[in-house]
Amino acid sequence: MTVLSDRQQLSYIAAQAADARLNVELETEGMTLNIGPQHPATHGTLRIIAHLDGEQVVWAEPSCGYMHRGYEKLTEVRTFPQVTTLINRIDWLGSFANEVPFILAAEKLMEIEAPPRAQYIRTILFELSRIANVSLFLGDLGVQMGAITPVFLAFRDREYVLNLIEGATGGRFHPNFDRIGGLKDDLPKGWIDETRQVMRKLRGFCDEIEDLLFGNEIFQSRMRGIGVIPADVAKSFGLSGANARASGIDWDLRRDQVLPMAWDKVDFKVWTHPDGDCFARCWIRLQETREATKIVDQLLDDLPPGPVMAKVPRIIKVPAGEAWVATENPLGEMGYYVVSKGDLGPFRVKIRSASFNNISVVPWVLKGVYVPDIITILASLYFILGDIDR
Amino acid sequence: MVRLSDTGTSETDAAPKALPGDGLREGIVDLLRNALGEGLVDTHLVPNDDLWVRVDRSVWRHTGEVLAADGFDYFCFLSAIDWLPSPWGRGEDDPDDPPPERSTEIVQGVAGGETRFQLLARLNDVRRHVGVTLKCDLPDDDLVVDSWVPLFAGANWHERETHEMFGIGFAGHPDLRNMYLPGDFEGYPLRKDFPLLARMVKPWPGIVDVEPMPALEEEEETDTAEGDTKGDESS
Amino acid sequence: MPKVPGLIKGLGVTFGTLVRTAKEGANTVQYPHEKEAPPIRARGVIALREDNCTACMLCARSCPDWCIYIEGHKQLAPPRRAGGKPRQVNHLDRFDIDYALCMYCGICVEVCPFDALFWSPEYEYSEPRIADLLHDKDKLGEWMETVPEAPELEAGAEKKK
Amino acid sequence: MLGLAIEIPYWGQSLLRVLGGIVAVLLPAGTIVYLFLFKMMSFMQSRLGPMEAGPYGSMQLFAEVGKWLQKEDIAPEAADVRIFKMAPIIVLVSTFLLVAVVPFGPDAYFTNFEVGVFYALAVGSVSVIGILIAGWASANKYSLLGGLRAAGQLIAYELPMVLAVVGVVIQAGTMNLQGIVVAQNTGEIFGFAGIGFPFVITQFVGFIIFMIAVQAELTQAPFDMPIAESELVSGYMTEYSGFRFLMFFIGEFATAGVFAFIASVLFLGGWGIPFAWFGWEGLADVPNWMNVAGPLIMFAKMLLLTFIIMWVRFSYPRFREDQLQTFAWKILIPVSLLNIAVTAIIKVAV
Repeated sequence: MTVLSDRQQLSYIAAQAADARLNVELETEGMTLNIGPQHPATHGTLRIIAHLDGEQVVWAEPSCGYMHRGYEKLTEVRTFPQVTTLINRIDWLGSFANEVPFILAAEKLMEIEAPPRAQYIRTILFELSRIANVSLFLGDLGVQMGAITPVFLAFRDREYVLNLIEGATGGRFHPNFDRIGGLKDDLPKGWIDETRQVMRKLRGFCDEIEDLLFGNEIFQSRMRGIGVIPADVAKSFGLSGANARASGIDWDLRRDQVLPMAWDKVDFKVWTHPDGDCFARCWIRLQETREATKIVDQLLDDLPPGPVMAKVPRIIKVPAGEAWVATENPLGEMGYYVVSKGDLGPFRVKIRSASFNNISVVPWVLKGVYVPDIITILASLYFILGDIDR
Repeated sequence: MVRLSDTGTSETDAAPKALPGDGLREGIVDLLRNALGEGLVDTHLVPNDDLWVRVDRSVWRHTGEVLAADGFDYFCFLSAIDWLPSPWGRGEDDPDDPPPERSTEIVQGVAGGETRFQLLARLNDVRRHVGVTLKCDLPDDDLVVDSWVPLFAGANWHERETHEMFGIGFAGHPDLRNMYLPGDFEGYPLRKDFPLLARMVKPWPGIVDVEPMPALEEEEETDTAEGDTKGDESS
Repeated sequence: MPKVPGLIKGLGVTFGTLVRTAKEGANTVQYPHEKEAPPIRARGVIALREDNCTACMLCARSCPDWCIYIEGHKQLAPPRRAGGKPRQVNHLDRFDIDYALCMYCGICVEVCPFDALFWSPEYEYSEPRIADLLHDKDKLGEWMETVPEAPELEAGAEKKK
Repeated sequence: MLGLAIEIPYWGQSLLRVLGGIVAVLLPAGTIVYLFLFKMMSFMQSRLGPMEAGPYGSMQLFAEVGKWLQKEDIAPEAADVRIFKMAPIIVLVSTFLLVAVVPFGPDAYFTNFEVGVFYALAVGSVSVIGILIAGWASANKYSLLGGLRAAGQLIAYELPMVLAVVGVVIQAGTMNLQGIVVAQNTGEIFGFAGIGFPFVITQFVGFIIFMIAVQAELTQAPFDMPIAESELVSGYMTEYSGFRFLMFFIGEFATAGVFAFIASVLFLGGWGIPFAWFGWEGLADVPNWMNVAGPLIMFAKMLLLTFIIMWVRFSYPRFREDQLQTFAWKILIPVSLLNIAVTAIIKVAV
């Protein structure tokens, strides 16, 4: 790959040259370390084959497919309403967010639009699933770095968000709440007040995590300057979401495209960071969680009254056509290229999941780092295995 | 208390930029037409929404180069479409019945096409906030196209996946091993003629119908919809 | 104000949590002894009101996982009005849901035109043997007791017809 | 110098010492595990920890031990079985060796050794051998990396620990731990003898360095790279299960307790109370009841110190291996050398 001639690789080559003199005398040889598929740090079953020289990585390659479920094939034998429940399971931590781009693509083909109240509730639930997803990331980050407490705090506060999602949709992890033309149901009574309280708690959680983890000097010394991904590399690998924004790419699909969602009606900041290292990626996510709580609060303030379902036929047949809709999911750009032939089900769905692209940078970024940094970098890139393998 | 977030390590231009209009996408089409000439086969433009461009196989890599030079340096995805209608349907056929007649006519979608397999890729311009979907026809007897890996490093995995799932070759790709499936797996799962076994191993529960009344069997084959009578009563 | 070192702040967070847990109690519950009630809408298990079911097969056909098995036959029922002709109705012989396959998507409950299927928030029905997760119509009928009333809707919502 | 009220024959003394040693190792270990690992950690994570076995889960540890003892003693096929099985014993033995010189009261000690400090620091590093051979003999790459990391780390932190203690030795003028206790409790600060003269006051830098080094010696976060469950699964312990894992486990927490004992002897005045309170002149005046009260005082001080050790452990993420070495060689060792120099100058000058 041409983009490899970067300072990171140069520094590795220099280190190799320095070691070479030693190696001649000591006759050392490399060691291949299999990290995964069963390993505490791989969230699921990603396997990283790392060739080590001492504790330094010579090359590393992820091996996927331990959780390949063939969703693109499965969608072809399902009807449009049946697909929503399936794609919940791609990124299982931010599952509501997975439904939205698919439903939007189908709506685009049918040329209908959800009523405003449905758009608002969709956006609220979308941001809630972002909070649920990223707050777990913030806690899990601690575990990857050896701090055991943050993950419990994260689970504690994510629970509130999951309760909200379950209270509204009925599904804790797999809401299946989105319908073509709107939502399955309106919000239950008391939900809005509860959500406001939870958002306040979540902001407290963000402060706690910042004090406990991000401000910690050990944490910073582990994160800063590690796993630097420059902007041009990030773009050529198609990194998205916080990973791209941490490299200074100011690109957020919530702001930068027109969608029938409510993001254009709220005021929020898209954070970017010039460094592109592990710390930048994690810090961007922390800030995004804070922004998400603010977005939810604003949307709750001006939630319009009205129906949550547009008029759609009972049996949904999507007219022939092709549509691409991508949204800014918790993990990054998640898009569906839906090809319909006027049938009950889609003809072909290409699922562009964020983690697949985000993790494809791993062989590049892991060159020359130490074994502990493998874990840090993987944690900061933040992948969900279901999102890689689909 | 001073928070990290207050230290302002972030720099951003938060103001949303003006959304791209027609002129922008038409400009892209013009640019491609000038650069590719005959290589540009067809385009489809939905104003203020999206742009499809179908190019010839011979200029596939060149298209990428031209677009990358024009700011489309964000690689989104690369995949393929098999336009053959599935010979298996949704797997809901009754195994006892004779197999139903299904159309085998290949009808391509947006921006047309001539072959069964079409390459599908998307590039974004993150500054102008515009994307373009590229398509490319691949003849059945020679499913090979130039690799994009020298242009976009991210194409590496996507081309591996496409190779594995559709059997499309990529000339110049460094390493076309399988990503998901075992190395000795036979067949290309995302091709339409590859059966989905989960839908083959057991018959669809929906095939079963309510058994008609023995006495009235010859009288009429009742439809499921006529079961409504009882429902009306109870509701 | 000088910046407090992050190391000290971190210790403060854990100690603060320690004190809060000691004073206000933990955020966890001691599961078998005390249980958290799931929200009303929680999709725990599907309950069947057998009287309403007409064996129309809609749910079995719309199930993405093919996990609903229905068998039925037609029979004569007493006439609606005195002196009328006996009606032909569908009688349900078998209604099985295989919870080992079920994805809890709720499509069956939604498509049911006769209000025969309901969600119950009950969740404690795990089984040591996978075959026992196939609930037949009697067991599905038992869940009917646990089905709650649908919750009231938030202000601004449009009433369902 | 046995001034006990009752005469005990030599075999009886030996038996008592063995029993006492076992109690002195296992009791702190059990207390630390229950109090800090089970309860304090859980509370810091807003949960309750084990609650089922016994009141407030107090019998949980016995349940765990019972579970471990029942497990099969497995060794990997490619392991060097004899050495593999030996490793946990070596680790545990080093803990028992350590506790041998800790004084718990005027007469409540196992041995009164003139070079007690020297001995303690020496046997403290025996566990490195156990860990290294555990890592090597497991025939597992994670174990190997963990073992090597542990060896590098323990050797690197042995030095600051020794150097931190040298300040105390200079000030006390003896290497006998009993002597150090007496020196602290008979001392006075500018003529005020109300709190004795615990060396933590003058040797605060040494105390901090000693505690950091203890943290590293115990391979507790932020220095737990040899175990590093997110990188190396469990480091050198990866392949161990059953009672051999139990030995590592006891070794880990018992060593924490013993190091806390030693730290309290060196810096916090050990078992003693300021002798001025009761007008005792020297060790000979201390009455017999201190043989009972002394261990309790020691235990309280040990709990205080292990609380800090565990608190840090549950709050911090871990360093990287090279950062750890940098920290030891470039910060801790120069600082502790400076501390020795300053202490020595003041000692000579005063």
